[in-house]
Order: sequence, then structure tokens, then C-alpha cells
Amino acid sequence: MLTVEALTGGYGGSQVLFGMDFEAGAGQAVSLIGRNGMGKTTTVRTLMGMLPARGGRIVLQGTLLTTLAPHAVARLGVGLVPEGRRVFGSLSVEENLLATARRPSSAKGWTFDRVLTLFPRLRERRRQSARTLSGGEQQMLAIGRALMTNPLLLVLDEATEGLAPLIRHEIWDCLRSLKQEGLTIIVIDKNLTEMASLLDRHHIVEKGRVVWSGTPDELRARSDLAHRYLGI
Amino acid sequence: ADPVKIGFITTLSTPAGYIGEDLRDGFNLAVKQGGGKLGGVPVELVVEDDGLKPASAKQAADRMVQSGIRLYTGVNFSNVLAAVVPGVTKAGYTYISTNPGPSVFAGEKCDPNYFVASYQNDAYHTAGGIAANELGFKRVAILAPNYQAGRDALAGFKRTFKGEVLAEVYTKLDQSDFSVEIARIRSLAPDAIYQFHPGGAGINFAKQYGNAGLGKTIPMLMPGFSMDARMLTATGTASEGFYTTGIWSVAMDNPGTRKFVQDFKTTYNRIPTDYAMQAYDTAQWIASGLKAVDGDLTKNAAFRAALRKADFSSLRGKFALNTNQHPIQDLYLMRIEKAAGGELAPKVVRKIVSDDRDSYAEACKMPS
Amino acid sequence: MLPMPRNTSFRTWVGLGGLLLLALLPLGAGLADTPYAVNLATRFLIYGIAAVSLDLILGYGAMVSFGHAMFFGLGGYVVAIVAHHALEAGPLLGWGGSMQGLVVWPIALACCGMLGAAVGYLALRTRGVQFIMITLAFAQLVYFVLMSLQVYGGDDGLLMSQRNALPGLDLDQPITFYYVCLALLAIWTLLCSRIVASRFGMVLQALRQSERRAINLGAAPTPYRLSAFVLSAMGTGLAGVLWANYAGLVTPDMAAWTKSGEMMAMVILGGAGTLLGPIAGAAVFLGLEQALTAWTEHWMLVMGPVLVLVVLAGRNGLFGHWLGGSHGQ
Amino acid sequence: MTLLLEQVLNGLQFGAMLFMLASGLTLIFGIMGVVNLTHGSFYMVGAYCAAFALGKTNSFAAATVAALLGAGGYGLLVEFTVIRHLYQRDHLYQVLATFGLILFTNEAVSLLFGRRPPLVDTPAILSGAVTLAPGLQYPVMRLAFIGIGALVALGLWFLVNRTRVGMLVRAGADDREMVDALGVDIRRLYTLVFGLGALLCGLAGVMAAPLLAVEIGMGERVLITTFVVIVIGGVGSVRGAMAGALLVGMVDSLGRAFLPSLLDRMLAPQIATPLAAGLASASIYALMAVILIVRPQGLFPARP
Amino acid sequence: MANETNSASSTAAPLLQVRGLRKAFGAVRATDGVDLALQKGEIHALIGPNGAGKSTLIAQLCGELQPDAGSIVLGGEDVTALAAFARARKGLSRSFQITELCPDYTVLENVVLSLLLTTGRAFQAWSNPRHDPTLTASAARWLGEVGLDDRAGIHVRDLAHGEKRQLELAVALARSPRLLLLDEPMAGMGAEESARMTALLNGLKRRYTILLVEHDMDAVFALADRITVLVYGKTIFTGTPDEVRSHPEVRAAYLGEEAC
Ligand SMILES: Nc1ncnc2c1ncn2[C@@H]1O[C@H](COP(=O)(O)OP(=O)(O)OP(=O)(O)O)[C@@H](O)[C@H]1O
Ligand SMILES: Nc1ncnc2c1ncn2[C@@H]1O[C@H](COP(=O)(O)OP(=O)(O)OP(=O)(O)O)[C@@H](O)[C@H]1O
Ligand SMILES: [Mg+2]
Ligand SMILES: [Mg+2]
Repeated sequence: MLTVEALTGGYGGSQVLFGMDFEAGAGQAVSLIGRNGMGKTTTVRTLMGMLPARGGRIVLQGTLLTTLAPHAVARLGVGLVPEGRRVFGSLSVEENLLATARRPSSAKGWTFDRVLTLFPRLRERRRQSARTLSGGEQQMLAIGRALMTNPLLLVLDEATEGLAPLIRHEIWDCLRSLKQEGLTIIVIDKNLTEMASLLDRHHIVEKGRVVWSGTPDELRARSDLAHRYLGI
Repeated sequence: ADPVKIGFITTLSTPAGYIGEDLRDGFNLAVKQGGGKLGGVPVELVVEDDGLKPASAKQAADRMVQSGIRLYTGVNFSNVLAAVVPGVTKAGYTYISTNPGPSVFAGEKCDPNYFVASYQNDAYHTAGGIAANELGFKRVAILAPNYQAGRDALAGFKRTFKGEVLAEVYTKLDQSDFSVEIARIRSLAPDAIYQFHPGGAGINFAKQYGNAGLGKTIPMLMPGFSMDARMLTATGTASEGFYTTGIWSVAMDNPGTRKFVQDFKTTYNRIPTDYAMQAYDTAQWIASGLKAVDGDLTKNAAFRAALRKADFSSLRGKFALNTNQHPIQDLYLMRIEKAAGGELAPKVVRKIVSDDRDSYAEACKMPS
Repeated sequence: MLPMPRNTSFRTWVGLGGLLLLALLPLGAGLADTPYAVNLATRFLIYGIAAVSLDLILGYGAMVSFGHAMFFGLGGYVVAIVAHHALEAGPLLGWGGSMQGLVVWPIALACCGMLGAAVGYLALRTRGVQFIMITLAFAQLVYFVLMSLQVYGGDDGLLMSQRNALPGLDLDQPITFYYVCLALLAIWTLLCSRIVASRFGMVLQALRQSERRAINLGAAPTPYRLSAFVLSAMGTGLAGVLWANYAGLVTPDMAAWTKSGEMMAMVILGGAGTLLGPIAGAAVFLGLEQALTAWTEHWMLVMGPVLVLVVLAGRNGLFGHWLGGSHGQ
Repeated sequence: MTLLLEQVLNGLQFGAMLFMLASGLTLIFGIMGVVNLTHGSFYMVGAYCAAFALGKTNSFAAATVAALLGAGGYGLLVEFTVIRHLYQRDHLYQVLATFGLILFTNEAVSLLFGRRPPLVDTPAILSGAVTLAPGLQYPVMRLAFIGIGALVALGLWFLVNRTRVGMLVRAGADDREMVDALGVDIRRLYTLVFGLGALLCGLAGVMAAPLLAVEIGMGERVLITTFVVIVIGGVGSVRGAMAGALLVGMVDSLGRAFLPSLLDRMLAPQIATPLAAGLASASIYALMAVILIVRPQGLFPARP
Repeated sequence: MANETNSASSTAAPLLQVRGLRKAFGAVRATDGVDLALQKGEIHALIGPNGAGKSTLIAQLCGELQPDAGSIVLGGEDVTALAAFARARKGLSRSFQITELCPDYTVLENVVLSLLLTTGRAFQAWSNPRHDPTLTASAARWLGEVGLDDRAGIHVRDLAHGEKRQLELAVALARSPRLLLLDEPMAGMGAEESARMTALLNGLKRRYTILLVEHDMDAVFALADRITVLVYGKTIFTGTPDEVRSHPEVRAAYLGEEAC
């Protein structure tokens, strides 16, 4: 589905990515984990075309993404839940969901109603402007907004930040069932244990490279890795 | 010898730029007809745009004074003139006004080095009052923008007008819509109105007045520069029948004017305005002075003496100089009518003032 | 390991270098036999003072005042009116007027300070675009007042036929006047740069970057912003005072919105939030205008695109990047 | 009484004209976040194009098309070459760049069309007056102005608040990059909306041309007033622009109409006349100052 | 000035006493009669589902929002009507759930700013606080505490999200506040940093009085002396971590399976 090869990139004068390599097969869920400031978000931004790639390749279902503008990447079926929520503050909850929505390809796709059923809280707040939502509500909205584009590949950058435990569980459950429906998922998150049942593969990112990858079980078995790269 | 340099500071940018353009072109036409010479002396025009900003004009003048230019003209607005003239005359150099003649410099602050080729600012308005009397208007409404020239205009009109002023209306300086004032005029139903609005505002007023149908029922009287040739083309038929006062008109029947209008049209492809005529006259006047000193402006006293004689043939006919070095001339009442070719032009109705001289000259103690 | 604001010493050197250059300018003009250059440079200096003042609030406080010309106008009018009474019109409210700079100038600055305090107090209730517009509104009010001051010439303005006197100096000498302006500019810039780097300045800039954070750290926004605004008003008023002396003429268009726009253009052109940049910006703007008007009457056809290009090319004006300004994104 | 009614209509008409300019500007300025001083220039370009086409074809319909195409096209060009690089920048830079564009446009127009203000006559169908009430005749042209203003208001309100384009534009003002990352070509969208704003200016230009002088600088003359309208109404909301335009139109017109006689009755004429004139000049600025002091965000801000 | 609480009274009366606090946004009752008491030196956690009103409560405590009803008493003084900056001067400090920092300042400058605003000499327009050794040394020390010492000279706008979260905490802590309000300080931090901050806050226990809003239950249970649970603007329970863990209503409304 998605292949990232030897990707380099960064901001202005400073290089952040030094050859990222990973892939996510169709219907798989993979993670990028690592300490703060190691380049996870930078990878996502480069993937989305929000930052130029300086070298390497990103291929989605045979299409080269590295030269595309963000909206073109998104239209190929990549849905993004960005770090820090970034909901549209002056739009209402409803407008946030509808503004960038795209029609589902199948009958089972995401609709306005289905998102509101997933997050009943949002239904209560339908007409409220997104700026005044609570932190967690904004996070739900950001996830819902990405789902409404009916993506093939969902990228979640710290999507559970600020969510109450109960909701977090619901989201993991939901992602599991999405995966079953064939969605490909990339997660960046710190809750290793909660993610474990969803993921096929972890990728540990250190200083702009993937330094280790393996299944959640393998990671659990290697406590030295967690200690060395994740500080646990 | 090097050509005599003439500092020509005028407004070329801003909407009023067309006035500066006509001043410059009118002056240049005279130079061109003289083959690059005025009075047989080669001249070079140093033109600079003041952007209608007094401070910029003063800058330009100071710079030219320091670079040794001794003769100046071109300014088209009173407030700009007020900024330029003192610096020039203080240096002992000559300024000849192509257009404004503010009262300060006509009275107490008159100066031997300052001449006016056009008119004293009040002339058109006092003539307006007289014209209103002669046309038999008893009750009039008068309008002008709320700034110095506007207030002076209405004061000038009231000085000679004998009837009743129903309303004295001051419009906003940058106003472009006059529907409110026009409605008020309609409800007052005066015999006539006298209004003075320069440039775009004048066009707007005339257009809207005409379109509101008042042009036919309530005659409008205004100073000539409030409806110059260019404003006339932009106003179109709405202006038919308006009365103006002035010192000259393209339709004036004298050989100088016929030739001037013809030459101007062929050279610049448009009809000259009064401004162009004034600048042309200024050039002829300067020519007479330059000839007398043979282009040597360091002979200041001789140059001044020659200018005082005003020994040139003005397009408007009579032209003499008062003690304050402002013109003594005739003023006419005109009416805007379709000429033979179908185009609109002010046609002289009659002469209303002979040998008009301004009232400030008495206050002027001209040192010689 | 103290991270100092980058370029501090570099900026000091640029400042000193510029000062030296300006100090030598009359000499050079004398040698090159272009005495007019001194006059022109005096103009740069005067607008430089205004630009620095505007930068103080615009670059460091994010208070985009679109009405600063009102202080420029007021400062000028105060000295011109006092001179008018002293020289021609007889006493004003029982005071005979004065031509002493040391008397009149502080009065003018005080007037500007008071106007600044009043306008600032009201305008600072708003932010952003509203602030831009409300300062503009007040400037327009001042403009209309000046226009309607019939006793002082209305829209024709008021001539100031003689310059103010300073003890021991003959301001009628262009070169003396030039050095007075230069000294005032240097002192004012130094003062402003101290203020900007001070505790006060640090809080002021914090209020610009994150008002919410600064308030929750205990900073009351209005006192900081208002003080800066008043200071800036006085600085601009000083420029107006000098301008009246320089030009010998004050006109209402000193307070017109286009003048405010030009001042803003100078600041941005030179680099907002750098203090030195705006001085250079003033020189570039005026110099360009001067050169282009002398070259062609269609000078705006060139000037316009130049301004656009400066914005498109540089992130922070012509010199902002180079001087390491704090403003701009 | 009819005089009062007529003056109210005049206020309404002035308001309609202001609204046409303000609505486009509020889109660009309030919603897209660009302080666009060039807005007045689009209006001027529209008026000049109308005058030019009218001179060539003598058809007001052609003039209208020319004005819309000219202003809209110039708007697109300006967006494409300059404005598109400024969305992310501070307001300051937008002010400077668009200030430069004003200088350029004015000079370019005067070079292209000459300094002579061209003539635009009222088209035959819109000339003349209708009797609205006994004794109250009102020019058709001005009534048309009011009508079209109302139509534009409705259309825009619908576009901004009820369509997806409106949502996306508002979303873009919050976070451009995110709109893009969610699959919408925000650049193209913004270009089009900017063009729409310019198009409205062209409409105002062609409507105003028969009433006003078509001249260099006609844009700046209304620009400041337009900004005043927007700020009074609350930046970014069409409803606000509407309210602001009507308020400013009314205050300005009624102030000019009735202040002089009102003051005349209370004061000596030599004081009353200049005072009334002065007050009328400053009235809209005073209005703005008062409104901003009481409601710093304006009457109907888009984002409270 | 910040820590001059009268020790005799503080043992008896709580440092912060909130009574009957109400705040509604239209029909939404975000804070619906909240009572809360914080003893000096305790870490008091506030948990609850998303949108329960935690941030709204903090906003009212720090003075950004004016409550509709109720009172807030800090150290015996009623501060309900005080503006936010005035409360900050009385020793209140907060961190933001959504980072609020000065992006054009360096990391160190952000902390210096926080410190200099506690000195009461902030309105001084001559000396440069960046050259003040006491300020910079103290700021550098706090950066060390949160693990940002090697980032001191970086402009905040160039920091990664997690690093900003660390700085957010440093800025709040550096002021040695009388009362510290932390709104989800661990959100956005990695596991290592979370653990590190937990340790740091643990070290500050007894010296600082902290109201902690956090969804990271590991941190909450490790740190809190007492926990208050807020649901739909109402406090449903206050107790020790163990009591909360086993409270059925809390588990249903908030924790889900977490507590097992
Ligand atoms: N806008 C920016 N400009 C310059 N440098 C940046 C910018 N954003 C991030 N960086 C730097 O890039 C590096 C990687 O940042 P990135 O945001 O990718 O980290 P991350 O792995 O997502 O961390 P976190 O878990 O904190 O979100 C960091 O060192 C950071 O300082
Ligand atoms: N200005 C406002 N207008 C309308 N509703 C608001 C406003 N501010 C907050 N709310 C609502 O009040 C409720 C409480 O919000 P608050 O931010 O306090 O929640 P929270 O407990 O901090 O949640 P989280 O854990 O998700 O951050 C939310 O439902 C929110 O949508
Ligand atoms: Mg990240
Ligand atoms: Mg919260």
C-alpha cells in the first residue's frame, strides 16, 4: 500500500529525517514510535506533501507522492488526523465535518451520521463553534473529520492525546474494526499497551531513521529496546 | 549659451494630474512654436510632479533654488503655491503663477518677484455674483466644498450678489455623491444655484444635477474652472445650459485663440482648457521678459521691469498689470451650448466686468 | 551558555557605522559640491525618527497604528502655531508665544503625549484590524480638525517663517540643523533600543507573541501597551516638530492617512522590529521617491512594483533578515 | 416628509453602493485574512473598462460585461502574481504590497486610458425617474442600485453561510494547510473567491460610472469608507457589511441633509454652517470610533 | 512575594477554597456548582470525561473566565473578582492544555520572562533581563529539571510538539507559585518524558500545591494525594486514589477497564 524509502527532509536549514524506511501493507496497521523530537511528525508532514522531501521516495499504491501537493495526496485516499488537532475554529462542529467530506466509495463508508454515532458527544455539540470545544472534543472532531474523507490510509498523529481513557478504548476498538474492513492505518502514539492489539508492526524512530521494526510481541520481549529508544 | 532653465513644479499625478498636464503642455506649445526658444532665448523646462503635496513641492523648489534655477512657474493649487513662493522670492528669484492667485500674496505679502498671469482667486466668484444679478436671480442656493478655496468662493460670490442666499451648503471634501444636496436644493426651489466644485467632484455634481432633471428647471451658475473642457467632456449632455464665468473660452473669436486651439488640438489631440491657455500666456509673457534682458536673468531688475510692462498679446485680449502685479482683465458670462460640430463648449453670452481688478491691491505696499 | 539575541553586537556595529557615515555626510557633500544633499539627508533623518517611533509599537508591540501621522501633524502644528503667535498674530490665551526650542518643543511633545494617551487608551480596547481602523479614525478626526482651523490657514496650512532657536546653535544653518536632527535621531534610537531590550520591552514583546501566556504570568496588558504607544506618539511628534522647522510650513496633509501609510511603508521596507532597519527604510523610501519623481512623471509605475517586490522577496523588509529582527514570520 | 423619505432613499442607495464594495472586501479581508488595499483599484478598473466599452460599442450591456471581466480578470491576475504569496504573511506586508499595487494601478490606468475622465451616460432603460409617492420622484438608476445591492447581499450571504465553498473559505482562514491536507485545492479556491470579490467591485464600478466621475483615484476615495463600513459591521461577516453599509450610508446622508438646518435652529449661522460641515465630514469616523469603543469587534463579528 | 502564606492559618484553612462555582455557555452548564478545597502542599487531581468542564474550571480559577456564581478564595482572600494578571501576581500559576508560549523567544527567554514577572520590577525600562545572572541561572536550572537544557538557545517555534509541552511545564513551575494549576501537562509527551515529569512533580510535593488535570492515569495515580471526579460540570466524588479506583460510578463514567 505505502512504501517509504530513504526519505530525507527537514525544516529550512535543519535536517530532521535522515533516511526513513518503512512500509504498510494494505489493510495493515503500523506505528511510528520514539522519543519527542525524533521526526515522527516530520515524516507525516513530508508524506502529506506539507513539507518537501529532499530525497527518497514515497509510493502509495504505485503513485509517487513526493512531488504532489497535499490536496492531491489527500485525494489519493490519505486521511490525516494532525498533531495538535487543528480543527477549524470558526466553523461549527457540523461544518467541520462536512466542509472537506468526500463521498464514500462503498455503501459502508463514513457518513455524517455514522461519525456522530461514534462520538455521541459531538452530536450534543453540533452547532457549537469548534474553537470553544474542550480539548478532547476537538480531538474527536479531528478524527471524525479525517474519517469523513473516507480514506484508504488513515494517519493518526497523537490522535489520543487528551482523551479520557474510556474514549481512548473506544477509539482503539473502532480502529480495529476499521482495519477489519480493509483500512490501512499508521499510528503515532505513546500508549504502547493500548495499541498492541491493533498493530501489525512497530517502527521505532530515532534521530530521523527507523532503527528497529517488529511485531508488538517482539517489542514486548525486548525490554532493552523499549528502554534504549523509548525510555521506559 | 546654455538654455535658460525654468522650474516647472506642478501636479501631474493624482486625479488633478490632468490640470498639471494641460499647464505643462500649454507652456510647451509656446516653446515649441518658438523653436525651443522664448523671446529668442533657448529655454529648458525642468518639470517636476508635486503630487499635490505642498511639502513635496517645497522640497523640489528648494532643490532647484540651490541648483541655481532663477525662474519658476507651473503650480496649480493655492496651498502648493503658498509653500513654494516664499522660498523662491526670498532667494531673489522670480515666480510667475500660471493658475492660482491666493489673496495673501495679492495683499500684504505681495512681492516684487511674484507675478500672476491668471487671475486673483476671487475674480471668478465676484463675477459670479454680478452675473447672478444681471440674470435676474433673486433667491439662490450656493454650494462649495468645505475647505479654504470653497469658503473663499462663496464669500466672493456673496460680496457682489444682491439677492437672498437661501442656503449656504458646504459639502465634504472627498464627497462623490450629491444626491442629498440635490434633494435639498429641489425642496428649496431657488431661482438658481451657484456652485464651485473642482475636478471629479465638479463632474459628479454636474452629472447628478443634470440627471436629476434640475438642469432644466433650476439654472446653475459656476466659475469656469469648475467646468473646464475636460470636465465638460466627462459630464456630457447633462451640462447643457449651465452658466459659467471666466476670462477666456475656446470659442472666443480672436486670431490668437483660433491658432492656439488649432495648434493645441493637432499637437496633443485634445481641446485645450483654460489652464492650457493660461500657461501659454505665461510663456508668452516670459518670452517678452527674456527678450528684454536677452536671457540674462541675473539682471533681475530689468527682467522685472520688462514683465511689468506685460508687453505681449494675451489670448484673452486685454491684459494689464495692477500694482500688486496681478492682472487687470475682462470677465465674461458664458453658457454651455452645443457648437456647430455638435460638441459642447462654453459660448460667451456677454462681458460682465471690464477691467476687473482685485480688492487686495490697496493692502499691497510693493517695494520696488 | 546564555543565549543572547543574535546579532546584538553586529547591530551595534551597524548602528555606529551608520552614525559615523551620517556624521561625515555634510563633509562629503561639501567636497562633492552638492550642498543640497544635506537638505535631503535632513529629511531622511526626520522621517527616520518617525519610523523608529512607529517601529517601537508596530514591530515590538504588534500595535499597527494606521494613524501615526496625527502625531506628526500635531507636533508640527504646535510649534508652527506658537511661532505664528510669537511672530505675527499676537498673544495666544495671554501667552506671547516663544521661538525657544527648549520651551516650545517640550510643549509640543507633551501635547503629542497627551493625545497619544487618549487615543491609545481608547484604541487599545481593540485588537488587530480593529486597532488599525480605530487609529485611522482618530487620525482622520485630527485631520479634519486641522483642515477646519481657519485661523491657522485651514487646508492651506500655516507658514513658519523662522526656525526655533536653540541656545548656542544657529538652526538656520542647514548643516547645524542637520547635526541637531542627527543627534536627536541617534539619542532616540539608542533610547528605544534600550527600552526594547529591557524588562519592559521583554514583556511588551511577550504580549505580542502570546497575550494569554503573558497575562497568566501576571502582566497587565494595557499599562505596557499604552506606555509604548505614548512614547511612540511623542517620538513621532518630535519628528513633526523638526519637520515644521525644516519645511517652514505645516499643512493638514501631515496628518493624512496617506502619510501614515508612508510611515508604515518605511518601517516595513526597512524591516519591522529592528529599529535600525526603519531608518534605512525611510532613506530608501524617500530617496527612491525623490529619484523617481525627478526621472519620470510616471514614477509610480516603478515605485509600486518595487514595494511589491520587496514584500515578495524578503520575509522582513530589505534589512530585517540581515539585522535579525524579531518580527515577521 | 417626502424630503425625509427621499433622503432616506439616498442613504439607502449610498449604503447599497458601499455594500457592493464592502461585501467583496469583507470576503477577502475578513474571511481570507488579507488586508487588500487594492480593492478600490478593482472598482476603478471596472469603471474604466465600462467607460471604454461604452465608448466603443455604445451598449450598456457590453459595458457591464467589460467591467465584470476587466475587474474580475485584474483581480485574478493580482491574486495570481502577488496576493497568493501573502496569505500566510502578517497584515503589515499585505498593506505594503497592496499599497504598491495601488500606485501601480493608478499610473497604469492613466497611461492606458489617459488622464481625461471618460464619459459614461446613464443607459436609456435606467434613466429618468419614477414616482414613488405623490411629490417624490426618484431616479431609476438609483433604485436599480438599491435593488442590485439587495440581490448581491442575499447571494453572498447564501454563498458564505450555506454552501460548502463558504465553509471551506472560512476554514482556510483558520488553517490553510489543513484544508489542503484534507483534499481541497485551497489555492484555486482562494483565487476564485478573490476573483469574485473583484468581480463585485467591477459591478459597483459599472453601476457607479453613470453617477460619478470615472477618474484616477476614485478607488481610494471610497476605500477608506469601505473599511470603515466593514469595521463597524464586524470583520468577515456579510451581515455585518450589510449593517455597516446601511448605517454609514444613513448617517452620512442624513447628517449632511439635516445637520445644517438642525444646527441653524440652535446656533448663530456663522457658527452653525462651518460646524455642520465639519461634523458631517467627520461623522462616519466618529461613528466608527464610538462603535468600536462600545463593541470592539464591531456589530456582527464573524468570529466572536 | 509568592510564598508568604501565613503558616499557622494554612494548616487549618485550605489554600484554595471554591464554593458553588457555576458557569454556563448558553444551555451548556460547563461548571455546575463545583465545591473544591485544596490543602497547602497537596497534589489534588481533577479527572473526568472529555468536556466535563475541567479546563473551564481552571479558566475560572485563574481568572480568564468570570463565573456566573460562586466564590474562589485563595489563602483566605476572595479573588473571585480579580483579573487574571492580578491573580497571577498573587502567586497563581497555570499551564495550558493547548500550548501557549512566546514563539519568537528562545526556550530560555520564555522562562526568564516567567521569572521576571514575579519580581515586581517588570515595568523597568532600562536593564536587559537576559544579562541578569540571577534570572538566567534560575531559568537554566528549571530547563535542566524538565530536560530541555540542551535546547535553551532554540526559538520556541522550532521545537517539536513534545518539547513545547516540557517547556510549558517549566514556565509554570519556574515562578515558584503558591498554587499551580496544571492542565494536562503530560499530554503530547512521550512515555519517557511523562515518567520524567511524574518524577519531577513528585519531587516538588509538599513544596508546591498543585491542582492536576490529567488523562494519563499512571501519572494521576502515582502523584495525587486526593482525586476529584468531575462529570458534566458536577463533582461526583472526592477521595484517595484507591477509593477512586474502586468507585463503580467513576469506572463507568470515566475509567472503563483502565483500573484493572
Ligand atoms: N517548524 C519547525 N521548524 C524547525 N524545526 C522544527 C520544526 N518543527 C519541528 N522541528 C524540529 O524537528 C525535529 C523533529 O520534530 P518532530 O515534530 O518531527 O518530532 P516528533 O518525533 O513528532 O516529536 P513529538 O513526539 O514531540 O511530536 C525536532 O528536533 C524539532 O525541534
Ligand atoms: N465558549 C464556550 N461556548 C460554548 N460551550 C463551551 C465554551 N467553552 C467550553 N464549552 C463547553 O463546555 C464543556 C466543558 O469544556 P472544558 O474545556 O472545560 O472540558 P474539559 O473537561 O477540559 O475537557 P477535556 O478533557 O476534553 O479537555 C465542553 O462541552 C465545551 O464544549
Ligand atoms: Mg510529533
Ligand atoms: Mg480540557
